Amino acid sequence: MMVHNHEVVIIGAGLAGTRAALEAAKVADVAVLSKIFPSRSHSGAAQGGMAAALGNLDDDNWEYHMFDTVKGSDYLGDQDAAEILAKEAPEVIYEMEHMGAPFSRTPEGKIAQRKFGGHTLNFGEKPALRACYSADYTGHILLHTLFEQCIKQGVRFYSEYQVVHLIVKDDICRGVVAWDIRNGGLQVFRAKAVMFASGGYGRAYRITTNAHANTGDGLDLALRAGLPLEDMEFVQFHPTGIYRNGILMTEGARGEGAYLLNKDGERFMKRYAPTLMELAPRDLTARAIQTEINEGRGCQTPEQKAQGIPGDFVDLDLSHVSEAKLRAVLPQIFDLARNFAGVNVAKEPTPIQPTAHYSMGGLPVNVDGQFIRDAKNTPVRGLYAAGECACVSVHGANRLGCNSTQDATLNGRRTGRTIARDVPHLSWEDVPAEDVKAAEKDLDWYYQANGSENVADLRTRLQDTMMVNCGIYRNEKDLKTQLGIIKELQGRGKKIGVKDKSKCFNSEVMEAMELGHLLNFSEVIVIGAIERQESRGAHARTDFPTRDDAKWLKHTLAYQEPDGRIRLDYKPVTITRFQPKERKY
Amino acid sequence: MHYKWKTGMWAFVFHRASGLALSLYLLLHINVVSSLYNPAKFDNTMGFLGSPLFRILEIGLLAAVLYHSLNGIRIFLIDFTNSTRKHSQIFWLLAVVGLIIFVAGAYPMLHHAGIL
Amino acid sequence: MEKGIGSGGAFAWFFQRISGAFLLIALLAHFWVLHYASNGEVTFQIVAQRLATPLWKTIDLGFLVFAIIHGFNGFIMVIHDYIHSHNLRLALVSLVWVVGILIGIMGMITIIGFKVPVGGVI
Amino acid sequence: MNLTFKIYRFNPESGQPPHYQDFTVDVKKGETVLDVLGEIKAHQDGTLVYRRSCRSGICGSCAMQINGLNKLACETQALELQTATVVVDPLPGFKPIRDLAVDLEPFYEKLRSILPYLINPDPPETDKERYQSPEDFAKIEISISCILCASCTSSCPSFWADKSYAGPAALVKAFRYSYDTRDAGLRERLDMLDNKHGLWRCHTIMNCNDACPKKIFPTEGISFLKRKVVENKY
Ligand SMILES: Cc1cc2nc3c(=O)[nH]c(=O)nc-3n(C[C@H](O)[C@H](O)[C@H](O)COP(=O)(O)OP(=O)(O)OC[C@H]3O[C@@H](n4cnc5c(N)ncnc54)[C@H](O)[C@@H]3O)c2cc1C
Ligand code: HEM
Ligand code: SF4
Ligand code: F3S
Ligand code: FES
Repeated sequence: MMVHNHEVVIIGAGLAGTRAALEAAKVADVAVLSKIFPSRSHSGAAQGGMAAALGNLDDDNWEYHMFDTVKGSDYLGDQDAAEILAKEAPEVIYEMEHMGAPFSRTPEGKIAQRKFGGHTLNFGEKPALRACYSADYTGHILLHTLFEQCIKQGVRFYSEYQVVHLIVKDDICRGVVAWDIRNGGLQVFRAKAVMFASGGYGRAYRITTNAHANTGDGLDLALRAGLPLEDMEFVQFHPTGIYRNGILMTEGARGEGAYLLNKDGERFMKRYAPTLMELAPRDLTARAIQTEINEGRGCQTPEQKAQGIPGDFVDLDLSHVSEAKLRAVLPQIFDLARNFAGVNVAKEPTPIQPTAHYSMGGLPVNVDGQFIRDAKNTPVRGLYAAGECACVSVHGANRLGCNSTQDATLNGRRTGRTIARDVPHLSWEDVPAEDVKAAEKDLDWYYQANGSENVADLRTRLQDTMMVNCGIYRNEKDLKTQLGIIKELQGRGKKIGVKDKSKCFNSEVMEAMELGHLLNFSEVIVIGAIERQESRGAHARTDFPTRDDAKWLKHTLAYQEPDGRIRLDYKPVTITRFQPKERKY
Repeated sequence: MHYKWKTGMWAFVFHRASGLALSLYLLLHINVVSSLYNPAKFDNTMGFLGSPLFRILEIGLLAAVLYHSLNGIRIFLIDFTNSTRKHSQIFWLLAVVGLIIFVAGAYPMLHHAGIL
Repeated sequence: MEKGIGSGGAFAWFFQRISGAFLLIALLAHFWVLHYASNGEVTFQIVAQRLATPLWKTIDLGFLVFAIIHGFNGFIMVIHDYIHSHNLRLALVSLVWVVGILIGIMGMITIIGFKVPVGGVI
Repeated sequence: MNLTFKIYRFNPESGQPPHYQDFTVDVKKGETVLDVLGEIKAHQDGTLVYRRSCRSGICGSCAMQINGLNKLACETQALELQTATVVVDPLPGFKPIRDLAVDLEPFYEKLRSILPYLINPDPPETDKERYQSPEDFAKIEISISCILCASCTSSCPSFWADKSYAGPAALVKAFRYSYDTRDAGLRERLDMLDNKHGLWRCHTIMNCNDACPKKIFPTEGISFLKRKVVENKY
């Protein structure tokens, strides 16, 4: 088997991976592995912006930003991490600007900033202008700028290489095994330092803003290597995703006066947030929509109406806003609704439903990006992580808008620096033969899978049921049902059939592998959610509707035992400046 | 490999074809004209070329010249006046202009040729 | 980026446009004179008469040179588009040059060397 | 509504020449060509290969030829094509790897060759941002939305004829950086591009403008650069 030796191997080429590569490549030989071309990474989908208290348009300062982040996290965020985020964010933005990132500008020529949900001045007094942006494709310009800087520095990319196995032995990470998608072979990447930057897992849900590639591979690879995941039960839902596919309809639509209507044409938000109406916070609005749907007031498609099935979406109506204004301020809305719902927003309402958006949990790391393997914060030698796949934890139980592009870039940079610092002291370790064998056996299994189960159907079943049983609202009964379903699907997953036996670009095998990942870490999400008997941030339990700091102000750590069982452990939250308070806006 | 042909592609292919055709014609033309040193031969050739058949071929030449020069103007506009987005409108506008000139030019030619 | 043979290509591009503009004017004049000012008859008499004046000599000379360079520059552009073997390209481009120069000389001899035969005109 | 999808199939391992295969799919309003491909892969033929990721027109993975024109499959409503048979081909001009996936390495190679990053030897004046007016930002605003989908380069007949031609996407990137007021690399890039495989291979054929899903109009940037070279030289 081909063996590559690179001092540093980074898995993922989104904001976190490319930013880290730029730092590490200053001192070491770096390879970046990505299962899709770097510029295709899902970071490019971020629209809104990147938070930093530059104060270009108001009296912002980093302490306000830190406070908002901590409060937004429902006090589950680690405050040392939030402090670093808020303090270093401006520097990270300026650095991006110096690299050439084209930010929108103020009339004086400074970086322009806009308001975003949950970001305030003076500890909640009034909205802050904190999100740096570039029109409505901020993530795109950041990702491309970093990718191009990597080209400048000559960073070595292995595009369309899917990492399938993480090699950890004696608490030392020694490299990874990757699958060359184009040619079908496995290759060993031996490394002194391995970093995960493999992004989120929205694909565990049927309705999601996330890309097809966001299948949480990194999480499962770590889990299988005996390493823990942190706070996986916290999954953020965005209120307005286009019906059936979940593509994001920006909050801006409601900012411009869109109504949310149920099947009776009622502006139902008056029952949930009489004063703010449609402009209530994200989690509240998402829950309101879900309640309408759950209680049978969702809008119906003609087919649903004909068959008497209750509807599963609500309408986002902009038809009362003038078309000229819409075209001027929300040009993208037109394209999105037209291309993905076949709807003209100036004339008809867009069907929408809440959509899985972001994973607050992930691979536990300390503020330097070193992988932590237990509640005592013991680092794993040679293993690092940053970005959406990691849990520092800045976002705690709920992430604020515009904080995750910042988290990915900033902690990508920090982690890259940590790696640069550590590499001279790390040594080349042997790659155990059994790891290579295991990876080969695994791949062979997929090639030989001749069962009767259909990968796409199992995936759809998982995604549909996660939506219903482990979605916006949760309760013990549904969660347990879901655990049963996952177990069943895991069993059926052993009987799948893969028709494609080709070595060349075998995307059927690829999807089958991804299904394995989805099934594995989804179990962790559900078990974490069953155990956490409180409502905090994105985790809303109808049977435990309040936050319980006495019992649950702690991070969940989940391990997969060799027999496949999930074991939970807990870790305290770091609290420095801000004591937990009730979260009110 | 195949790709749907749109205005720009047609315009380009015709421009290229007409340009090459005109260049070849130029070769012949210079050749013919160089017989000027011999008045008799010249008039002879011209008489031959003045036959109705060649008059009609000459109309083809007119078409080629017209197309090539008018589309040359279009290329000019695209290159020097940021008219990329309007390139097909320009094309059709010039096509109309070209057609008018063509008719105006072809009529007397056919007339001379004794066809009309 | 791999550099192609020869100079950049900026001159060829620019010249093609400049000469095109000139040709546009010259061609209009040419056609006008040929098909409208006269009665559509092209006889030695008429052509010779025109060619005898220095003004026409200059105009026709410019026309000739520009047309040849424009046309053959065009040929070279086409060759650069489709021929990627270095040697073949060199050969074809040289051929175009040779033919262009020959035909140019031929044309010039005709125009400059032309004298109104004694007692010929009118 | 039942539509026939005539899809280009090719697997180098099979020893078979490329061919078309027909699939019939019941397409509903709102479904994109990518949705249809997904349905075919899930329930008719798992061996169908195509690239996709964001399915919202931002990652550039799913560019392919649909009914003879380059498009993003995920942005193309299948019913709006208004043909009973939809012909799907890989991007032309690149080597097919398998089915609808093509080898994009030449595309990236061209991108790398035009120095696609900010070139500015002078350090920023302050440790804060370099200033840029909203008007100057507006000059590059369209070009920064390029998602490197390769639709344009793949649609360009000049690129089909000369595989060393930089192509519209790389030229758009060269424009994007060269016309950024913070950049000082214009001359360096123009030197690269004033070449037999550079700017002069563009004959304003305009396929690229129709193909670009982001409505970037690559020819505009290319014209700017051409004029700049001439301006600098003559
Ligand atoms: C629609 C949308 C809008 C958003 N808007 C905003 C916003 O306005 N502001 C904000 O702050 N945040 C926003 N976010 C969130 C934010 O964009 C992401 O959290 C962040 O960009 C994640 O970056 P990343 O580098 O961690 O991962 P990604 O960019 O997702 O990159 C993951 C990388 O890992 C690679 N990879 C994964 N698995 C493997 C494997 N097995 N082998 C090899 N490679 C692998 C992938 O190829 C990819 O390169 C938004 C998210 C979405 C979905
Ligand atoms: C009447 C005015 C003319 C104008 C305005 C004009 C304009 C142009 C322009 C702008 C081009 C460049 C096309 C490109 O780069 O894509 C061109 C190409 C060309 N022209 Fe002309 N031209 C004219 C007359 C002629 C004549 C009289 C000839 C023949 C001698 C000729 C032969 C060619 C050839 C062979 C090409 C190359 C074709 C190509 O590159 O596709 N042109 N012309
Ligand atoms: S310019 Fe347009 S078509 Fe070309 S790569 Fe960029 S987005 Fe795609
Ligand atoms: S299609 Fe090609 S030739 Fe020029 S205008 Fe576009 S790059
Ligand atoms: S899948 Fe990303 S652009 Fe179509």
